Amino acid sequence: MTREERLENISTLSGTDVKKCMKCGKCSGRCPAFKEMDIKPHQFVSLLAQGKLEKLLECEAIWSCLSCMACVERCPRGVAPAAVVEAVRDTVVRMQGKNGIKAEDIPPIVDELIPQQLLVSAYRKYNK
Amino acid sequence: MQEVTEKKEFTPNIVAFCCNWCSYAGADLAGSSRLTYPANVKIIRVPCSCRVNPTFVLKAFQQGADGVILCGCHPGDCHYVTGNYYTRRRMALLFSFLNYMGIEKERTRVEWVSAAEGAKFSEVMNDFVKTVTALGENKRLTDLRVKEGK
Amino acid sequence: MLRIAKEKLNALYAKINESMGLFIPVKRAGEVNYEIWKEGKEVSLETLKTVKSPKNMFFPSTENMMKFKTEGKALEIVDVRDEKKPFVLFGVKACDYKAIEVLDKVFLADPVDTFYQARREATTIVTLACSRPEESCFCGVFGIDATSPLGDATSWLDESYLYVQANTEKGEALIALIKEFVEEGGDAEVKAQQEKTTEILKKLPFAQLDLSRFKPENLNELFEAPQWEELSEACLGCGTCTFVCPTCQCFDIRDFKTHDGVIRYRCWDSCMYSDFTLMAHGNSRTTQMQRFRQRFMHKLVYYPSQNDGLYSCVGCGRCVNKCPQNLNIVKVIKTLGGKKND
Amino acid sequence: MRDIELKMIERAKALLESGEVARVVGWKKGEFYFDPMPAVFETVEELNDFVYNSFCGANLSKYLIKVSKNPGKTAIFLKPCDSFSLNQLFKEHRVIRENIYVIAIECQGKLSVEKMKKLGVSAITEVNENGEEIVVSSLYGETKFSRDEVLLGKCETCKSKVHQVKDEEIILREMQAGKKDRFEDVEKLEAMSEEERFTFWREQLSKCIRCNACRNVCPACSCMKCVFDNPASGIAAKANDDKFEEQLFHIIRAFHVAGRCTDCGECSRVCPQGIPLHLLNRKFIKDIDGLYGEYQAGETAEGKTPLTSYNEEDGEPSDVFKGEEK
Amino acid sequence: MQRIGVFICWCGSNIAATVDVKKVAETIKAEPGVVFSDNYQYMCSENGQQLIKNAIKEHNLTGIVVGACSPRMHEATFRKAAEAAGLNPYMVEIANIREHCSWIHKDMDEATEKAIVLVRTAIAKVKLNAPLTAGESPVEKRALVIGGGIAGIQAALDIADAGFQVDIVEKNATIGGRMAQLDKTFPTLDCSACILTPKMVDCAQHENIDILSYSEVEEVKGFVGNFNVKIRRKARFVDETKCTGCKICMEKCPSKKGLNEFNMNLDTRPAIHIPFAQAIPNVAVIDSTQCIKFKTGKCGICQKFCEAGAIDYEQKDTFIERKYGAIVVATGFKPIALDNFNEFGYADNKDVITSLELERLMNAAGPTNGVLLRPSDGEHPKVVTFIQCVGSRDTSGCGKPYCSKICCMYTAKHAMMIREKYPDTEVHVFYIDIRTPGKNYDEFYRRAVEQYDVDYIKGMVGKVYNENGKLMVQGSNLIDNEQVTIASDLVVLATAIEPEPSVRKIATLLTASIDTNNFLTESHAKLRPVESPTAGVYLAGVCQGPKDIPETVSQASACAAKVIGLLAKSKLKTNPCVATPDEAMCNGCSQCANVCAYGAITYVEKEFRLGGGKTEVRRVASVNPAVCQGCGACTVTCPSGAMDLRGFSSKQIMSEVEAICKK
Repeated sequence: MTREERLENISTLSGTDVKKCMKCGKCSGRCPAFKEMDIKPHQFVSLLAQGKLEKLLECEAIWSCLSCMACVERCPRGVAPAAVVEAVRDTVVRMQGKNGIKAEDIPPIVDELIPQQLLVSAYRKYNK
Repeated sequence: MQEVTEKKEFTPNIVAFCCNWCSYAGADLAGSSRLTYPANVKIIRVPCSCRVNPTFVLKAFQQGADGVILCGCHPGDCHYVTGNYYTRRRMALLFSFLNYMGIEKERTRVEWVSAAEGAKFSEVMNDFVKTVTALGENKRLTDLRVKEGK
Repeated sequence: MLRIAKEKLNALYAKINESMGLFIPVKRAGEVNYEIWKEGKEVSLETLKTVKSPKNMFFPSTENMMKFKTEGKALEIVDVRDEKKPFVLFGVKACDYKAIEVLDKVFLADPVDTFYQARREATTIVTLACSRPEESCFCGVFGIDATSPLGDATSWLDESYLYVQANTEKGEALIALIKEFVEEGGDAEVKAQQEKTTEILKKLPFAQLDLSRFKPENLNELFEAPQWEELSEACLGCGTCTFVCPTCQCFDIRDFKTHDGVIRYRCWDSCMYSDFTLMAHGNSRTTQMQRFRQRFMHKLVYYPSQNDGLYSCVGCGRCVNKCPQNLNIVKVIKTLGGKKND
Repeated sequence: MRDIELKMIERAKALLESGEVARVVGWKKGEFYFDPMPAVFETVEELNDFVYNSFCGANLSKYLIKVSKNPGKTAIFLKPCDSFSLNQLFKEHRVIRENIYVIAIECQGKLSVEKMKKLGVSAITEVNENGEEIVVSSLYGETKFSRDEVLLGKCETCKSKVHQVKDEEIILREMQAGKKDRFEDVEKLEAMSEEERFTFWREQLSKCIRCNACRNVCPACSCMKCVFDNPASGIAAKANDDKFEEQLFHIIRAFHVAGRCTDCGECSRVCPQGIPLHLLNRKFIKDIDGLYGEYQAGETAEGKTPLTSYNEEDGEPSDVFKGEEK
Repeated sequence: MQRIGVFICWCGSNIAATVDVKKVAETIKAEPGVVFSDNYQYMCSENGQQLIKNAIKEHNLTGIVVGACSPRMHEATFRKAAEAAGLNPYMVEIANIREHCSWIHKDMDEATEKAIVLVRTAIAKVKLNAPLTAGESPVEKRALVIGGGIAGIQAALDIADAGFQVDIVEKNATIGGRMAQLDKTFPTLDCSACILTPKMVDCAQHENIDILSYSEVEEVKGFVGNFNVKIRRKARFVDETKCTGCKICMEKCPSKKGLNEFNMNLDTRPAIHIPFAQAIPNVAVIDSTQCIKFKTGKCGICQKFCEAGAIDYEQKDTFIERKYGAIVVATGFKPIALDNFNEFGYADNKDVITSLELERLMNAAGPTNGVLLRPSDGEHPKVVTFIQCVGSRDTSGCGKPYCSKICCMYTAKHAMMIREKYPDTEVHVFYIDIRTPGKNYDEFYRRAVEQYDVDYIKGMVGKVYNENGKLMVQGSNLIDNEQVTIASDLVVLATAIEPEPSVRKIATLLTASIDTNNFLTESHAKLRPVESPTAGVYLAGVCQGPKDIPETVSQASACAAKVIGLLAKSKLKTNPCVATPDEAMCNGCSQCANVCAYGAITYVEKEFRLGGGKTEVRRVASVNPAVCQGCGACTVTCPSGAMDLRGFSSKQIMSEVEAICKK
C-alpha cells in the first residue's frame, strides 16, 4: 500500500468526511481521555485532513482513546473523530500483523469491577 | 463484446419538465453554482408541475425520449397552493400504470426540487441519467416511425 | 384433386415462406386474424371467421405512401413503397373472396390505386371452402357458394386432410412449389363435404333474405325511409362494422411528423365516424342516423347502381356478430328489403 | 326472467300512458333471442318489441346524454352496474337528475354469445334459460351450459347488486354479486415481470383495430369531441398499426377515465378483438383504492373524484413501487 | 408565414466560453421560419436591445427567440424591447443557454450542440405563440403587515407616512416583538426600549395605521392588488375600546403565578395582565388557561374592580375581512429549543441560561430590575461563561445548519456590559469563529477583548456539569491545545435563532415558498431580496433570513418602498397567460373547477348552434382572467382538452417536446 492509498484507506475505514470539520474543538472539549492523549481528537481529524500520515501512525493516543464515542455524539458537523482514531488504530494493528487478543483469552484476566463498556472497547481496540 | 461497447456509448435523451417557481429556479441555481449534470437533460419550463399532462409524457416517449422527469415545488410549497398535490396523484397513478403496461419504472420520475436546491437538482439529474443509461434505449414506448431514416 | 396430410401443413407453410410471404389466419391472444406467417405462430384454418377480413393483404389498415424529408429549409420527397413482394394469401373463405372482387372494382378502376394493384398482382390467393357455417352467415343471399370458392387455388379441409385444386396459372405454380407435400386423391371426400354443407346453408336463418327492393330506382324512397331513425337509434358511431367488413374501402390520408420530416400514410376510416370526410365547412353528415344510413345505402344501393347490380355486402356476417349493440345489415335488409322479409 | 320482463312492460306502459314520462329507454327484440338492441320507446305500441332477458348486457345510461335532452322526462331501466354510470353522469352534469326516472331492475348476471361460440357452439338458433341451466340449440345440435360458464366477463366480477340511484324497482329475486375477485386478474399481471407484462399487453393491443367501440360505448367517455378525433390536440390519430398508437390511445383513454370509470365493463364486452380492456381501468381503480382510500365512482352523484382532490399526506409517486422490488 | 429572429447572447464569456455562439447563430439560420439570426456580447445591454429592436423592424419579425440567461432574469427585459419595436411582448421566447447550458457543461462541442437544441426548442414554441394582451386589475390602497416587531413597525410607519392605510396584525397582545425584550443594542449600546417604544407610539397614533393586536391571519384569497384577508381577532376578554391601562386589575388578580413570557418565564405575572409597561395597545388581556374565573366559574374580581367596565368574560373570537393591495410578512424569530443539547445542562441547571434570558436579567424592567443575579439563588455571579454557536452551524441534525449571524455581536455586548457593570466578574467566551462584518462591529468586539478584558477562548465546550454548586464548563482551548474546565456561576448559551414557527402556516396561506429551514424564500437572492415569489407579498426581518436590527430596519423600509410603489399605481397589469376554455368542446363536467385553487372557474349556460337552424343550451366553463393565476391544473383535468393555458398551450409544450427529442 502506498502512502496515498493508506491515507485513503484510513479515510474509508473511518467512514467520515473530515472536510466537514469546522474546527470548533467540541470533540476535544468533551473528550474524557483528553489529558492522556498525545494527539487530541480534533487533531486526528485535522491531521487526516492534511494527510499527515506519519504523525497519525506514530501517535500513542490511539491506545488511550476510550472509544466512548462522546466526540462523535457531540460533533455539530456529523464528523466522527473516534472513527478516525479507530481507523488509524486498525491501520497500525494491521501493519503489525495479527497480534490482537482473542475473546477466549479475556475471562481469566477480567476483573469484575471493570465496566462492560471498557471491555467492549478494549476488544474493539485489540482484536483487529 | 461489441454490444458492451455500444451500450457504453448510449446517451439517453431526457426530458425534464420543471415548474417555473421552484424547480426551474433550482436548475438556474444549479447553473449559477456550476453544478454539472449531463447535457442530454433538456428542460421544459411549465408554470407548475400540474400543467404537465400525461399526454406530454407520452409524447416525449413517442418522440424517442428515454426518460421523463417531472420536477416541482415540494408538496405544501406549491406557488399555486395545491398544484403539485394533483401532480403527485396524477403521476403516481400514471407511472404505476405505465409500469403495469410493462414500461420500465425507472424511466419516469417525479422529484420535488425547491428554488434553493440547486445541488439537489444536479444530483437528481445525474442520478436519473445514470439510471436511464443503465436501462438502455426506450424501446417499449416509442413510435418507431419518428426515427425512420429511409 | 390433390390432398395434403394435416400434420404436414406446418412444413408446407415453411416451404412457401422460403420464397414468398404467407398471409394466413393466426391465433393471437385468443383471436384469429390474418397475419404474416412465421415459424411458431398458431395457424387456425378451422376458424370460420377471422375477426378482420383478409382485405388487409391488399389494403392494409395503415400504409405509408411517401415521405417528405426536410433538412433545414430544404425538402425532398422520398419513395417508401414496398408492396411488390410476392405473397400467398391462404384460407380465404368464399365471402371474403367475393369481397376482393368488390374491392377490385374500386381500387383497380380508373384511376388505378397502384399500391393496391401491386399487392394484388403479387399475391396468389388460396381459398378455403366452408364446412360449418353459422347463424350469422348469409353469403348465399348474394349468390355465393361457400362450398366451392374460386381464387388461384381452392382448398377444402376435413379432419385429416387439406384438399387442393389449382384454378389458375398462379395456382399451378404454387402447387408445383409444394409438390413434395401433395398426393392425389380426395374427390369423393370433397364432394361429400360440399353436399353436407349445402344442406346446412339452406337451413341458415338468414338464407332467405329478400333484397328485391334494393334497386337503383328505389334510391330516393329508401333514402327517405322513416325507419332509418329507429334502425340507427342505438348506434354508438364506432367503427367496428366497418373495420371487420371485408368490403369497406374508405381511408383517410394523414401525415406523421418524424425527426427529419413527415411520413404521409393512409389508414382505414369509417363512415360511421363523426369526423369522416370532414371538410372546412364541417361534416356533410351531421347526425349518426345519416352516417348509419350512408353505410347501408352504400352497400345495398349506391355501390350496386354503379357496378352492374353487384352488392358490396357479401353476407359474411361479421358485423352481425361484432356490433356492440347488435345493430346490423340484416336488420336493415329485413326492415327495408322486400316483401319476403315481412 | 320472463316475469320481470312482463312487469317492466307493464310499468313502461303505465308511465307512457299517464304521460309521466315522454319515453322509456330499454331493449327491443333482435333477430334471435340473444341479440336484443338498446331502444327508446315513445309509444305503447312500440313496447310490443320490448324485451328483457339474459342477453341485455348493454349499459343504457350513456344514451341518456342525448335522449334526455328532448322535452319531457325519460324513464330508464337500469341494472345495478348501470346505475353507477348514471350517477357519475349526474356528477359531471352530463345528465340532469330531474329529467330522469330510474327503474331499478333485477339482474342475475348477463350472458355472452361469444363465450358460447368459443366453447364450440355455432349456428345458434335458440337459447332457453332454465334458471342456472342454459340450453342452446343450433343447427349442429343442442348444448347445455351452466350460467357461470357463459357469464359475460364483466358479470363474473360483478361489484355490486345494489342500485345507486332509483325511483322505483322491479326486483323479484335476490341478486348476488360476482363470485370472482375484481382485482384477481390485475394482481396476476402485477405479479409478472415488466417484460412479461409488456409482452402480454403487446400481444393484446396488437389486435386492436382502433374501431373506437370501447370509447364510444364508455359512459365516462362522453366528451363533446375526443382528443383523438381533434386535430388540434396534437395526438389525433386513426391508424392503429404502429404499436405506439395503440399504447397511446389506451393509456390516455384509461387516464382520462381514471377516478371516473365505474368499472361497468362495457369496454371489454364490446371489443371485437376480445382485448381485456377493463384490466386497464381496473389497475387505476386498484391503485386509487390502495393509495388514496377506497373509492367507487358512481356511488354518489356529488363530490370530487380522486384525481380532482388530494390529501397533504399522499404518498410520493415513487412510493407506488415500494415493496415490489424484484 | 412566420418570420422568426434569433439572438444569441455571449453574456461576456459566461456563455461564449463554453458555447460556440457564432456557430449556434449560424446553424439556426437554416431552421425553417428563421429569417434572421445574430449574436452579440451582451444582449441585455442597451446596444443588444437596440440590435433586437432594429432586427424586428427591418425584417418584419413575427416572433423572436433570445438565447441567453434564464428567462427568470431577462424575459421581461426582452419583452419590453420587443414591445418597443412594435412586436407583441408575448411573441418572445428565451432559450436558457446560460444557467441550463454553458454554466453546467464543460465540453464546448457538447454545450454548443445542446444550445442549438435549446434554441430550436424555443423556436418551436414561439412559432405557436399568440400575441397576448395583459388585462388590468384595480389596486386596493391598503397594506397588511403581518407581525408587529421592529420590522413590521418600520414597514408600517413608512407605508403609512406615504399616505396609505396599513393594518398591523400581531398575534401577541402588544406590538414590539423581540426587540422590546432586549436590553441594549449593539454596536452603540443604545437602550433598546428607548429607541423602539417611540416607534410603537408613532404606530398607535398614526392616522393611517390600524393595529390589530392579539390577532392572526386566517385566510388569504385573491392576488396582488386584490388580496382578501380574513383575520381572527382572538378574544382577550377585555374590551380594547374601554380599557384604560390603569393596571388595577393586575394588582387585584388573585392568580399571579402565570409564567411571564415577556421575561422569558423568569418570573410570574397575573392572569390578567399587560405584557409590559410600554405595551401598545396598553390594554390588558386575560390568560384564560390561568384565570380562576375561566377554570372554576368563580372569582370575577377584575371585573369588579375595573372602573371602565372593560372586562368581558363572554368575549368570543371575532373575524374581520379586509382587502389589501400588498402584504408584508414580518413574523420574526424565536430562539431554538435546546432539547437536543443536554451537554450544556440547560434543562438541569437554572444557572445555564440563554442569551435572551440574560437580556431580561440585565434589563431594568426585567425580573431582577436590571441587577445581574443568578436565577438559582439570587446571588451575584462571579464567573460568567458564554458559549457561542449553540445550535448554529450544526449539520448533525441537532441544530441549524446556518450561522445565526447576531450571536457574536450580542455575546460581545453581554460580556462587555457585565464587565462594565460588575468589574469584579470574570467573563469567558468560548467561540469557534468570531464573525463581525458590519460598520463598527469588529471594533466593538475588539473593545470587549482589549478594553474589557473578556477572556475569549477559541474552542467549543464539550460539556457543562454541576459540581458542588459550581457549573463546570469543560471545553477545548484550541490555541493552546488544552482542555480547560472553568468553574462558573452563570453559563450563557448563545442560542441559534429560527423563524417563528407560525410562519409556515402564513407561507401556505400566501403561497409563498419556504426553504428547508423555514425561512421564506425571496424572489432573487441578490436582486429581489425583499420580494417573495408571490406577487404583492414582501418579506422583512428574520422571517427571510437571520439578521440584526439595522438590517431588519433597512429591509422593512425597502419593503415599504416596494409596497408604496405598488399602491401608488391605479391599475395593475394582469398576467395574460391564463386558462381559456374552448366552449365548443367543453363538456361542462366541473372537473376543472374542482382543482382550481383560486375559484377562477364558474359555469354558464350557453346557447350553441347545431346546424339546420337548431340550437342547444349547454353548461360550459368560464374563466375569470383576473383571478386565474395560470397554473394549468385545470388543463390536465379536462379530458377533452377544451381547457388550455395561454402562453403554455398543450401544442406549444408538445412542440417543445418534439424539438428536444429530435436527434
